[in-house]
Amino acid sequence: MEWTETLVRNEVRSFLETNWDAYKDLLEWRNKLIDAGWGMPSWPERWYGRNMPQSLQSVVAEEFARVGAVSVARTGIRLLAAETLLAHGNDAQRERYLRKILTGEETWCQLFSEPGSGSDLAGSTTRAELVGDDWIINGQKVWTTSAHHADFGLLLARHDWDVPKHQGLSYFILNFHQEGVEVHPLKQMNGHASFNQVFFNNAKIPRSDQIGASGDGWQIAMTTLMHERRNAGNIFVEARRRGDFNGPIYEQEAEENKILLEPYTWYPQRAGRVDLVLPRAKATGAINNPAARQEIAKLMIMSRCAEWTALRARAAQQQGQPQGPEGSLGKLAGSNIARQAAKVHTLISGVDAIASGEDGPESGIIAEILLSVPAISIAGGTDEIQRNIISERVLGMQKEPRMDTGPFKDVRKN
Amino acid sequence: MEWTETLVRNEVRSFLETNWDAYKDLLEWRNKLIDAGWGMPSWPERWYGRNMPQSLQSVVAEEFARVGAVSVARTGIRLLAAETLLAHGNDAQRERYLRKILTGEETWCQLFSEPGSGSDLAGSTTRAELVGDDWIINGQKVWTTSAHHADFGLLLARHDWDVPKHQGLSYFILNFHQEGVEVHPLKQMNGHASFNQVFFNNAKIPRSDQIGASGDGWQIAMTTLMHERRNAGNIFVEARRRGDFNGPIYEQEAEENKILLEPYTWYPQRAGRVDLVLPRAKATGAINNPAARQEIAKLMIMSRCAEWTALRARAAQQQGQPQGPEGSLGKLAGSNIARQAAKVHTLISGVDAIASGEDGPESGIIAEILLSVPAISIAGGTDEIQRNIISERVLGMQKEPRMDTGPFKDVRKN
Amino acid sequence: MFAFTDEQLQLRESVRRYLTDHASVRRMRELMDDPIGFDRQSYQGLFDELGIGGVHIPEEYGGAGLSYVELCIVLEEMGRALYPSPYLSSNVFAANALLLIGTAEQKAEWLPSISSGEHLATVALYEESNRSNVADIKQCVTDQSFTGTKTFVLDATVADVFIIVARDGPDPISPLRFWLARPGDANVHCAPMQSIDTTRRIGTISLENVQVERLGEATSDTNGFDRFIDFASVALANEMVGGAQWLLESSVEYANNRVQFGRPISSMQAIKHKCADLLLEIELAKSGAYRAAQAIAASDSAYPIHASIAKSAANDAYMQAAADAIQIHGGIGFTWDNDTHLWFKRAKSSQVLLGTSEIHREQLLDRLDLLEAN
Amino acid sequence: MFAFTDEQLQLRESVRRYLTDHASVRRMRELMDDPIGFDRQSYQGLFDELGIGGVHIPEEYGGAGLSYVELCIVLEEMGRALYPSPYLSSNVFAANALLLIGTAEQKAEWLPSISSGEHLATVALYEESNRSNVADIKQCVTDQSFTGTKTFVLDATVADVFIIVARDGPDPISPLRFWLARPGDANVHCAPMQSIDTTRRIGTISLENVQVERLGEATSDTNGFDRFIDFASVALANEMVGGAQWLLESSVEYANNRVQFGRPISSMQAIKHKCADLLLEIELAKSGAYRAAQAIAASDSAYPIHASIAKSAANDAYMQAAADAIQIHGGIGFTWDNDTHLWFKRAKSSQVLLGTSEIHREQLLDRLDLLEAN
Repeated sequence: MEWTETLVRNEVRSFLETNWDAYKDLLEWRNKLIDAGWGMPSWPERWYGRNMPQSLQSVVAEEFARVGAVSVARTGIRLLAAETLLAHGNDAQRERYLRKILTGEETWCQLFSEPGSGSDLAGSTTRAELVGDDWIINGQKVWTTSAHHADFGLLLARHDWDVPKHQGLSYFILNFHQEGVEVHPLKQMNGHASFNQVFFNNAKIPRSDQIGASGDGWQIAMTTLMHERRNAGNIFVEARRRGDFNGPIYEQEAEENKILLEPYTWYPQRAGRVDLVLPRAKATGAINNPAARQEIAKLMIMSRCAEWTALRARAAQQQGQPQGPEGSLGKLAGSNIARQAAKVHTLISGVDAIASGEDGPESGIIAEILLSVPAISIAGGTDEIQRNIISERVLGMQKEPRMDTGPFKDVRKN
Repeated sequence: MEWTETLVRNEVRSFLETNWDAYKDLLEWRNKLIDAGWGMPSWPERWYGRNMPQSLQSVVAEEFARVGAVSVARTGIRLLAAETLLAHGNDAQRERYLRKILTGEETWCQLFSEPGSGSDLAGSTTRAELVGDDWIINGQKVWTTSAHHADFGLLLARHDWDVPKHQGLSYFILNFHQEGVEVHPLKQMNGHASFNQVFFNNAKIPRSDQIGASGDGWQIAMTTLMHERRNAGNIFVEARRRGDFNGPIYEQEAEENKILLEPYTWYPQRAGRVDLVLPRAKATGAINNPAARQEIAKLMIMSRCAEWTALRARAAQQQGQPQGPEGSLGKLAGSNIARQAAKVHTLISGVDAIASGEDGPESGIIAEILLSVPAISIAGGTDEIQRNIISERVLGMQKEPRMDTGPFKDVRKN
Repeated sequence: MFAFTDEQLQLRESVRRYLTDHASVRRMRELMDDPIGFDRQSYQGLFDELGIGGVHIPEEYGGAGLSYVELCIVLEEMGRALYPSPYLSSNVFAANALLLIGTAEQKAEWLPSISSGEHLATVALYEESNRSNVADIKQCVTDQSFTGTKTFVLDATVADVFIIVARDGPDPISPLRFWLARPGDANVHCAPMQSIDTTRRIGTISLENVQVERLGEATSDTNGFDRFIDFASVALANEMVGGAQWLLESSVEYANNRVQFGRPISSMQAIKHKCADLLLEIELAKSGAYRAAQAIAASDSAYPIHASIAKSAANDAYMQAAADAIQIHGGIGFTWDNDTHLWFKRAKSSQVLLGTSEIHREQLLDRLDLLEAN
Repeated sequence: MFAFTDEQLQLRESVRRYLTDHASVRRMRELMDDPIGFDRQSYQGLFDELGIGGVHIPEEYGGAGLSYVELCIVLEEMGRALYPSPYLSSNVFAANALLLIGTAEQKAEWLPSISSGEHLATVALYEESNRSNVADIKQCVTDQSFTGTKTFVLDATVADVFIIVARDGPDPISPLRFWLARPGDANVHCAPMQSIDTTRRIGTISLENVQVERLGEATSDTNGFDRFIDFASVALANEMVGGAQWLLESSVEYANNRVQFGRPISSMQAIKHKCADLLLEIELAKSGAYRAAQAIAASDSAYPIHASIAKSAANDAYMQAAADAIQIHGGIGFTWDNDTHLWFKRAKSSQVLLGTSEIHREQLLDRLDLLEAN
């Protein structure tokens, strides 16, 4: 079928008119959505979708928003799991996992980073050994968001140490509900514990839960990471206000979101809270201090120009122009902005900058900014890695000599 | 003989009382000094010295200064040549060259850097081939100060391309007075031409003018460079004022210095002329501009702290304490100061900053600062090379993987 | 919005091609020693071949009737090529003064000949008192007569007509207005000034009891000067980001070819990361410059904010690019024969003309405050 | 001059050894959850074992009679070890107030017990109005009585005596003076304040109609406050450079051990160059801090200039070191269990106490001007 905007809009509208009811149970409603293919309309028809082009998704979203209809579960990294299964899983795996991802009944997390392989993801040393019909997993993952309430994890582990590092990795679905898996929260310097460490001590994975073939791990992980980058920011997609609508289903949805979004409450502070700068400068009188004015202006200039750069990238993309360098710069710009914002908040607040909790300005938000900003230039790829990527991929500069190309067992590691 | 301060002072004083005469001819006086061993008292007795410890040199200098006595020729890089000959030359070479270095009759320059080996001195590709009793030289050197009036050059050239790069170099004395050597001035972006390019087209060097053995070139060059670093700043040593004294010998000396120091007239501008900042800020009224004040203060703080750091290094050295990191930081500090000074001069001058020559502020000195500062973070080892050296030698960090360890002919080069 | 249209991309392409063909660095180096300092033939080609003499000048005055965005595209390409010509002084600054302030008669008298290249005009802003803040002008016109010396006047020695900025009367708070000094007056004397940037010529003009003609009506609003400076700053900012981009590209190319220690220096993190940071800063500055051009084109009342942002971001990005480019080139980058210094010098002249970043930052906060108050 | 003497180096060595033995990071982490926040036993050992309770306090008042240089050596080592104790508040700040301003009787009454650790004293500087510039104090003493709340008081909840800074009378330009509030007054209420830096405790003290005793004579010069702040800034700057040095060393050590992509990250230029730049900045800041301590020790009249330089340089170096150290450690550096954040937090509290760099830079130019005028 050839989808057009009008066709989509009419079909969704008629579906919602017939079926949407804010007094329905959330699970029941989502199953209906999944069966109708309106939860993930861009997915294949065989797998709960309608094979619709990505570009028409926004039409569906608009119609849902118009009547305040709740969609399938999308928060967190569950959709990365789903996209990975769609791309590389087999039908049995899709059958087993996809529906419950969308209903929200089962939650997922990503088990890639390790203490010894942070910037260098492919340097994973978590060990996978096939014993009979089970893969036996030993090792440790870290920086795992939501592992403490995850049912399943997307696991990257090494089955072969005699080949170069990218070739010896495999990709698995790990069930958290077993003895060999321990989850410990990882407390950060700002007092939050948004991440976890996950320890595997002879954890078991049935052969049927391996995705792809042995050795395909890195390539499959790239699919997951590509979707992660594409969805960056979408993690909060369902957190939008539904102020105009009422019904018990919203409470169920809010409860689900509350759990999932809890680890992310400090993320706005991590970005520096540029929005607070001018109001606070006025309230404290710092706006009249010429030295502070210079620093505030520097921040405003960086921040506005970065916003416009993002708009420029999006506009060019929408017009089908070839991608310019603007798109790859957002993360690095964000680091610079956050650092400058921390500087400015300190300058504005003076000694008040160190008062925290209820004793601190903005109920402790300023202190939380100062203690959270250091994360932004590290999380999701350090500034240094970003600069490598930008210089190589955008500017076409040369790679450094590699010291890790031989069999992985011979590569120097931590 | 065991030298003591009193002994040295008495001996010098008595020598000067008997011999010093500002109405003597400069050459005659210097030959007398050389014969007496008071020109380079730390040198061996056999070679025009008195074998005196370095630490007592200042006593000699004080006594010379007291009566305004002129010393042997020291400006430029001639003493680097002399120290290299003392350390690695043979007696015939010392006999031939040392005296005329000290009398000032023959001037020298250093032929190390090449267009293709700037940061990477050991990557020299100037070719030295032994044909009969002569080394035949082909290639090109660059950044050669004073080559246009040099009689001899210290030349680093490659005789063996089949060994690793540091091992295939040899060290020669090149006579400029021959057909195969061409000197071209190298004009800089600030309009000066302090440096030269030197081209060798079958230039000849008699075997007797090779210093050390073939393959010793790099090691000998290290001696020259070590003395260069030690003497940094001493290049102007003879340029001090002798306002209190009169006599024709001073005119002879001044003439010698004028020629030698001409290429260096813009060096103070290269360093940023911090001395001009406050006077100009007051004259222009920029001192009342709070944004300018912040930048001026930053400069003053860097500049004062850098001065004190140099003093700290010197004081610790004088007290015989182990060398701290302070000593190796001056060059990098100087770059930062110069850059900040250029920023501040621009801020103070506004549009005036671009007016040059007689139309510009301070008779064009401000414009010359802005066009000269870029050199300071490059000349004598770029900031990047400095940071490598500091991180490896002072902080004990690891070296980068090397790509140039095999036979030089197989190493990738420009 | 915010993507260039296909027509705009074509305009950029055709200007770039023209400048590649007619404004090589070799030619520019020849012109640096020339007393005139620009190539009349290639300048005339802008009008005759490219039709960009009056990009943003209405068709009724002989222009192409396009927007400030198209003008800024042209300027970005000229900045990239470091094209030496009176385009900025005459076709942009002087034309802007006429467009923003002139009466219908004045526009009709001057714009067509500026748009066609027949006349060169220039605006004289600087004098002794406003070296740092261009608005601190003290000289004045009394009884339609002006006496004084203006400095840092772009293309002073080749201009056929001057637009003098001076106060309307001796009171130091009288409004700043623009005044036409007709060519050929015996009491007008021009002289070149020595500048570090020989690809952008400046000079002094001295006037003694010269009768001048006020641009616009005596009753016209007194914000004309601010508007003129903002428009000019945006034009200059767009020229600047073009130059910054050239510096980055030439540095990357050099680093990819320059081998030290057996590897291209572009494989070294110190160089790679410097270039990545520079790309970021330049792209941000471009966004600022483009956004400001668009704001002017769209008559967005917030354009003064965007003008401050654009000039400040362009200043910092261009100077950083210039310093980094020399550093990446190493010793060779400090030599006369290498081209980097030509862009370095242009970066410096652009940085100080119409205000350093500090001025624009201070102004930005005032303007944000004003915007909020309204 | 400008090299430490052998005795001074020995002092440094013995303090470092003591702190290594008695003030481990493990112990400090325990104390972070402790309401008192410091270890009375190790603090008492400073007096009993090391004899540094009154390093710079004259022997007649129970001190060691050494100079400000020795005091600053002790503080540098405490800053390096991040030693949590009331040493800075009591043995340095409060002792300084007494030494600089107190009468002979007041010195004799308080300094011996501060030097012996018997009494803890603290100086209360901050209130609502002087968050950014510590000199903007508005509260005042009238008829020897004070009412008001002081905030950011170091070690407020453990101090036995408070030295309040307030104006001498209600006129807003009355001189700032120091006033003793005796312990045990029922109208004095202390409460801890939550701070990001739990190794440096702060609190509020509220006084209501409390009789206070003026430090020094009513006729004594009114520059006491500036002098106090300068001395305090120099002390703090020396503490800070010690902490910055620790951050650099721990970062280099981590980088040498951390392997990514088959090589230690310390072999990567991005990390190497960051550390080299940091070393430079820290060594410059050390020179500033040492020079200022020496100026005070030598009663050099230019010490206010050196104090501004020292605090500003230390602020910037310490914060840079803290940010870089976390960045070099990567994700692990952002975790609670890694020690880096403890120094980061101390860097932040040190940066804002007694003025950010902007304040000190502005002050520096005033002071240079003043020096030249004299």
